[in-house]
Amino acid sequence: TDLEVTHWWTSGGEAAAVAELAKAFDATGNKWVDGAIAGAGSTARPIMVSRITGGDPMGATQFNHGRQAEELVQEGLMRDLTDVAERGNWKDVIRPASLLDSCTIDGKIYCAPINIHSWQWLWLSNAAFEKAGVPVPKNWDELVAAAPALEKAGIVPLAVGGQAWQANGAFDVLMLALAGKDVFLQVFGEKNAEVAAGPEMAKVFKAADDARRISRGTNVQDWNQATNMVITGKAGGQIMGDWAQGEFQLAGLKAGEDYSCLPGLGVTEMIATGGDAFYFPLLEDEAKSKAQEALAETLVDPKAQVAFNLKKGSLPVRGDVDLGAANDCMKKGLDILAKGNVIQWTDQLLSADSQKQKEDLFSEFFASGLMSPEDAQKRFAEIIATAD
Amino acid sequence: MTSVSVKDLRLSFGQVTVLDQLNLDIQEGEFLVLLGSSGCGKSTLLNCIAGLLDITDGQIFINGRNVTWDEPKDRGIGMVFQSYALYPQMTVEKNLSFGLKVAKLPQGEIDKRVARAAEILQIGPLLKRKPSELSGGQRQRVAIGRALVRDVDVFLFDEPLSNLDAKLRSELRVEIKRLHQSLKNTMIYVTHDQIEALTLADRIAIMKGGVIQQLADPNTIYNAPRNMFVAGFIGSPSMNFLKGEIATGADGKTVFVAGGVTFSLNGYRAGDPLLPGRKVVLGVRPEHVAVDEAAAGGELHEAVVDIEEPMGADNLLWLKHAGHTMAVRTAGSRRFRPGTKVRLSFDMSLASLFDAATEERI
Amino acid sequence: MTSVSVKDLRLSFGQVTVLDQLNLDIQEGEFLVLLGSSGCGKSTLLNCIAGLLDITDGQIFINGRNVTWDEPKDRGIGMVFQSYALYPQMTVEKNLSFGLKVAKLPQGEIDKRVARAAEILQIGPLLKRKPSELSGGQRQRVAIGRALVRDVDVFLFDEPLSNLDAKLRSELRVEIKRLHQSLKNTMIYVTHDQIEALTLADRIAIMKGGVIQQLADPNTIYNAPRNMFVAGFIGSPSMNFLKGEIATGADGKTVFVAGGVTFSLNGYRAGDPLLPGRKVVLGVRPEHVAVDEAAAGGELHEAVVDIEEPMGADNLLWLKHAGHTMAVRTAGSRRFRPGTKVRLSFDMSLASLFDAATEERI
Amino acid sequence: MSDRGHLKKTAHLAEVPAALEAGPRGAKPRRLVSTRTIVVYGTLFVAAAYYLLPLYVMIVTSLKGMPEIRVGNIFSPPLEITFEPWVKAWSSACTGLNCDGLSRGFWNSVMITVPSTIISIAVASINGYALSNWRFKGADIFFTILIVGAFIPYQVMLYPLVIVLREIGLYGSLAGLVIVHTIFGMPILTLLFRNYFASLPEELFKAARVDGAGFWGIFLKIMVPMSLPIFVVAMILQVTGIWNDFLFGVVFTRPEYYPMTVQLNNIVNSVQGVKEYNVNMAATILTGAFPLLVYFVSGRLFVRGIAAGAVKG
Amino acid sequence: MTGQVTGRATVRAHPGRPSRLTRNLSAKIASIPMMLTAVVVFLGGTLWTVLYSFTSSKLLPRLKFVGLDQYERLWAAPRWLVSIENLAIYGVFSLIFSMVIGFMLAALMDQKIRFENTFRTIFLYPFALSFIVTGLVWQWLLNPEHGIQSVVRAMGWTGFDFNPLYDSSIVIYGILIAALWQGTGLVMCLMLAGLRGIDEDIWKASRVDGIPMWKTYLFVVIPMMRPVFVTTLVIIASGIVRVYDLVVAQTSGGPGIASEVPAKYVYDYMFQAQNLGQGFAASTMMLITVAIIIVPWAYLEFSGGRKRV
Ligand SMILES: Nc1ncnc2c1ncn2[C@@H]1O[C@H](COP(=O)(O)OP(=O)(O)OP(=O)(O)O)[C@@H](O)[C@H]1O
Ligand SMILES: Nc1ncnc2c1ncn2[C@@H]1O[C@H](COP(=O)(O)OP(=O)(O)OP(=O)(O)O)[C@@H](O)[C@H]1O
Ligand SMILES: [Mg+2]
Ligand SMILES: [Mg+2]
Repeated sequence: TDLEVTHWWTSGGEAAAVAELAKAFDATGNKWVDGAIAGAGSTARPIMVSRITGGDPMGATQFNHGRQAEELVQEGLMRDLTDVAERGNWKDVIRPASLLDSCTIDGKIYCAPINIHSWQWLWLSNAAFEKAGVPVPKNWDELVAAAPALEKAGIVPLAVGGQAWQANGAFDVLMLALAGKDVFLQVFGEKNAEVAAGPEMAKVFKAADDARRISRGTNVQDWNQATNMVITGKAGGQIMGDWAQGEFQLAGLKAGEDYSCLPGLGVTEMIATGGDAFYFPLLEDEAKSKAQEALAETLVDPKAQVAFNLKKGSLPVRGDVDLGAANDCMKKGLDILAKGNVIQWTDQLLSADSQKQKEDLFSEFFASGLMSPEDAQKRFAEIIATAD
Repeated sequence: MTSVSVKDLRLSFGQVTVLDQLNLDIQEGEFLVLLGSSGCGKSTLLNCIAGLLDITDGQIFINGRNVTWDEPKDRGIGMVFQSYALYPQMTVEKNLSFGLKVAKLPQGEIDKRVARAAEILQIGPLLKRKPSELSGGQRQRVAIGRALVRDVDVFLFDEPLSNLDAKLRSELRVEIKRLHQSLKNTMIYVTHDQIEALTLADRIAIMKGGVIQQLADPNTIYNAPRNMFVAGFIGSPSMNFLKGEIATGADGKTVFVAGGVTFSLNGYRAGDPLLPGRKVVLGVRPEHVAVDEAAAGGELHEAVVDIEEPMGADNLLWLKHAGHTMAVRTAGSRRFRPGTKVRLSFDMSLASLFDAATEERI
Repeated sequence: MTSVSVKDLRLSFGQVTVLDQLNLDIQEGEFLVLLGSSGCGKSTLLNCIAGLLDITDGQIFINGRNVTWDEPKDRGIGMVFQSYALYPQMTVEKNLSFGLKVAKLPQGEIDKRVARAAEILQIGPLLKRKPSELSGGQRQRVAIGRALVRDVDVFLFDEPLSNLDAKLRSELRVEIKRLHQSLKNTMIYVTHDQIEALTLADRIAIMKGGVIQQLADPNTIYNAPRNMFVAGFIGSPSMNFLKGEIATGADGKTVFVAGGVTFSLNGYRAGDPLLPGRKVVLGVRPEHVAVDEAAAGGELHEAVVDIEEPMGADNLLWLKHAGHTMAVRTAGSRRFRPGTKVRLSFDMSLASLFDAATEERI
Repeated sequence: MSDRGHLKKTAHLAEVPAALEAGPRGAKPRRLVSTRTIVVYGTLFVAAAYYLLPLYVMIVTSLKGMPEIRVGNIFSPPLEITFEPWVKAWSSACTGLNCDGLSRGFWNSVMITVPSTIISIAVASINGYALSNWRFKGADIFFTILIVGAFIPYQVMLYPLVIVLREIGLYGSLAGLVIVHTIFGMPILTLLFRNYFASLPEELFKAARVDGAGFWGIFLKIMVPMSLPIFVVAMILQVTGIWNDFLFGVVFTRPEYYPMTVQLNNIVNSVQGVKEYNVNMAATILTGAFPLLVYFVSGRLFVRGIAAGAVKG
Repeated sequence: MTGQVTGRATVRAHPGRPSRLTRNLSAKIASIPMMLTAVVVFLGGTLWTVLYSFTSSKLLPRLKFVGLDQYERLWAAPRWLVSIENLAIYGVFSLIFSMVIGFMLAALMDQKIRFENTFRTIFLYPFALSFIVTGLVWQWLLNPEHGIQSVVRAMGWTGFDFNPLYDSSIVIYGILIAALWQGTGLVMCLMLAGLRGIDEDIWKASRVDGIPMWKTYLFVVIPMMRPVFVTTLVIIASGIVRVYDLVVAQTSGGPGIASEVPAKYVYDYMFQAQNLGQGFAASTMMLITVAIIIVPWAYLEFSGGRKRV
């Protein structure tokens, strides 16, 4: 049965990963009809939501798990996957459990998690530091310290792409790394505006100010163009999620040799368990519903998990798979995961609305030389105060 | 039998009432001309009769049938427009047959009618051409043909000749007259050209501000205008008006005095008694003033030639007389230089007297 | 002294030569009318004189100065256009003063000139209005005013009245004539309306196909047209033409024979000798035919009334006579029913004879 | 003004015929290049350069290989012409899993553009006709709403439209998309048609009514045949607008109907490593080719139609 | 109104008066799509939007009213203020420049030039391209690393600085350049059509009056072209209010929020932030602004119908 699957994985590494899923799904005797929409979730999500609310839903669709599909579920537009989950024993195999929690609403499971995305990485170009004549930094502070040397060599120390979500994500990573887990959860989990306005956070904003300073001259829009700057040694480093890894691989670079990665910016080694999940709109067609089940099963299937995540550079959602082929950086991630150093990410903690407000703030902050860290913190605190 | 009859017609555009309480009866076979200056409501009236405007109140009968709410095509009328309104993308033949095709007439009948119209109007050789390939006069003929083929009882013309040059206009005028003489349909013809009105009409309805001022045959309109508007409107140049009053002359006869000059009223047939002291206006047409000759029974008045307008057949003089400017028509062969003093005499039997207040003919 | 002089003018638009070898001298203070049917090159000639068209060859002098290459504004001319060409968003006052302001005249002088033009044309009360708030006649006056304020030697008019209705046209005609009498400027006036030409002109140049057919005063043009084109063009309705030939009559006198009917030529003053057998065309104007009366020296011809066109002052008859249709003008008071038999007599002293081949007057 | 008197004096001298004949004769000599010509053509050429520059860069870039782009300057002509990017853009650029380039969307775009253009023009022309010739009470109010509607951002109307289409059951179908294009094309097109029909002589309309033609008869047999220029204008505007549309094409249809612009968006936005500028440019030109073709074919009528639809009003 | 009432009363006695509704029936039936569009989509959609702007709707519209909260938040949002400011700058400049450039090009084209068709095609062709394409091309041309700046620098002027897309203070002008490139051709066409409609005699009259050409344009011709300017204004202005694609394609609102526009704010908040209420509040503000300016004008301009023609 043909099943239309919409997603926004269109970059090189992502597309290769999707191909693995499609292969696995086609192997069940169904057919994966690809509905890729480029331009990141912000372009694709309205289209998906319109399709679902408009009464012409696709067979399955990607969302970041978390709160993006909450209302669609509440409206009864999404299919309950509890049966499939029980059959596949998802409760036991999926690690960390918070992943499945994010799919669970009123005790029913509505989505199939596909990977764990962690944002908390600093990617560094070994070649760039070599050229500038400084050692490859081991943590954030070293990078800031190395910045003048890099700049002298005509290298942008930190690449931050122009799209708003990149600045926003970079800040969140800085915050977790420099202020620690507790502050992070107090601010984003409990929406504690006092903490947000407090001295701990001021430190983070100070660091963000540094980041802003050393990212001047990036002049690219897309995240992978920024990554490409790191790959080609035009930039020293980039704060970006594990998906950047796919680009390094595709460019034939080797982790540890050509590039380095510092989870948690080398300060707080902790990764967030955000990620992607597939949701399945409620369909009338029996055959398609069957196909949906098959797809849900395929997604969590160990083989597909391995194949997909290796290509994508993200981590699998189950602890029981063998990732021997994983590279240096991925292994670091798996280690951290194994140690249980996980945390819920902003996608799960904050509504899309609050996230967007944050994006506006940080993209403005990173682009504008005029906004002082103090002003930014004040506005940040205001957002937290009204966040949900 | 009346052919077209308009009863208590009122027509308003929003707040503005253009026609009000208008009544008009037109006899079968009559050629009625609606004459009036621009904006007086002639076209509006015609459009009401044609059904192209929804009337506000009143009734319209054509051939005794109440057509007030009928569609234009069901009224048995044909209409000819000022701008010809030919369908530019159709040949002459198609233009003529369009209405018949719409009415689903059999092709044989259509051909017959088109052929007949083409013969009457002598446009046979043009049938395959498009309107853009015709001269103005030919276009106008085709426009008439379009009304002709529809075999209607009543023809409506809305200034059909005013887009043509003078020469063509006078030629087509004769043709329309000839057409009417041979077809004997009822025709209602709107114009603001008084020559057309006078030459074509059986009766003329002179309109002003949506009101019919006088409805009569051309001769009556010209020689016995009912009021000063009609008198001034008809005739070119206009009738000369002299403001004055009735008095009793030296010989006891009733006379007219204006600007200190006395005019005998010999020969004038008044409807009202001419009481001395009554303020009146004397109207006399330029051709009823004789220059340098004594006309029957008139006395002589001195005047000075101001401007001379030789017009070939006639010579028009503009004179200064008793403080007025006065137009006089003389034969084209007689010439006067500006400044010449001349003597005038008025033909009172063809003059008109109007009450100065009501402007009605006395 | 010549005011405007055109020498050997040629003007081509690309391949098409519209004017060729045209010569024209206009005296100072003269009112010259260029008359001709549409497309004959009148406007083209006027535009050449104004400098609005670049001539192909020849010379143009204004007041003795060779202005062939001068800009329009430097030629000392003012021009009035058919469509008025007023600047629509400016008040009348601004319309009048705009050109002067651009020429940087002192404000006092501008005011004086505008005031004078306003007075001459009686548009004082309109000065603050926009053109859209004026009637056609008022607009035309403003257009004349715009030429007037520029204090020019030569006025050029391109059909200034043809957008106006008949009544207004005849009024403004008189005004232009009066203006000329008081200003005494040279005026060149283009029209295709022969009445305007006849009434206004000191001299008329009749054009056809870019060639001046006859240049003479109105009287000569009307009564002694140089060829059949001029004869037929002037006069409404047109001159009646009868094709026939010269013969020797029973009494030995030279006569004209057409369709078996013999016309005496008593009173006709021929320039050429009238040799018997010469094919000629007799032209006689409608007003030079008398109906039912014996005109001086003419014999009587029978005819039948076909159509009657009463025109108020006159009554126009269309008669069938000797196989031709013939127009005859009678007094408005005389009426004839169609079909009536009448007797005609021709006033040969006012008739014209043309050579049938060359169409030139004999 | 003072030199006028002086001129009159010389006029007297000029009475002598010989003197009259002297002086300029014939056409005013024109310098081959006058200042005016230089200014006019100079400005036009500079402006033309500004308009052509992007096209030039697009074409040149699309013919270069990636290495050359990286080193070279965007204005330099290609050292080595390659049609690789064009082939790739047309038939092998990837979007997600589908690596068949723009070709996939081309026929979809045609399938969307043709009916949408025809129907939106049909509806708008009928509106314009009804508004100018058959005015009924209240028609102006609807028209005013429509004109104001032209100022509403499409994005605002997205949600209500989704709901409307869902309610009438056309969501996700081609018909639904056609309706959406008809709706958003309506304001400006109706304005143009209304102005155009209002500029046609009213007497023509009256004549046809006397001839017995009704609302549709007059429209189809009299008005439409006279209105070629304005139909061309409408067609150009709609073909351009609809062909270039991305948002509606993707929101209101399914992937099997996705227009070419979706592929274009995917190609240019799904960066795989470095941006393949040459492929992007080729894809861009390919996507724009159809409306451009329509322009080149009917440009002359465009100006004429615009004249009739915009000048009166 | 009373006149109408008595009118109907007298006529009632006459036979066959059709009811008001069925008169012009075909026209009314044919106008149904227009009426539906106007009422259901434009008016209904607007009212619906306004209604939901008072709710706290998130991903899906829900009638949970929160009063003016969304508006308070909107006007406190720096991004919204920047958007408004950008729209104002962009709007004013793009109106002025497209009118001025369009008119000047048209005036030049009207000088009886050779190759008129070629020039016209050159000026008009960008209009055939979508904003996405336009944005892309100009992003490429204005890119400091590859585009005009680097080329000029490579030619020797190393100090040459032209980097509008990555400079917050002038980024909106970078967008303007692209917008003008795309849109002035159409304006030129409209203006040219208008110029061709001007009576030849006006030009002749001004030449005889000795008025220089530029003054004739400025004081005579331009004021005469009012209807063309009106149509042009409608077309340009409606495009300005809706500007979205171009910004997304060229800068995605960046750098930072320096080139954000209201339409993008609406879209982003409705769909990315999944806060429909906020998006609706923003669109309501846009609609109100448009309405205040447009409605009275549109009614005056377009309700006259045939009378004005
Ligand atoms: N559609 C309309 N709306 C409002 N007023 C109108 C309309 N049509 C005509 N009028 C007005 O009605 C009056 C009569 O107009 P109508 O066209 O009947 O005049 P007319 O006598 O035919 O003039 P003309 O000789 O110029 O054709 C005029 O004052 C005109 O302004
Ligand atoms: N710009 C032009 N290009 C080519 N031919 C032209 C041009 N202007 C006029 N003509 C031709 O020159 C001839 C004379 O035109 P002109 O305008 O002088 O006629 P006219 O006597 O003024 O006619 P009307 O009474 O119609 O104004 C016509 O045959 C016309 O077709
Ligand atoms: Mg009328
Ligand atoms: Mg002319």
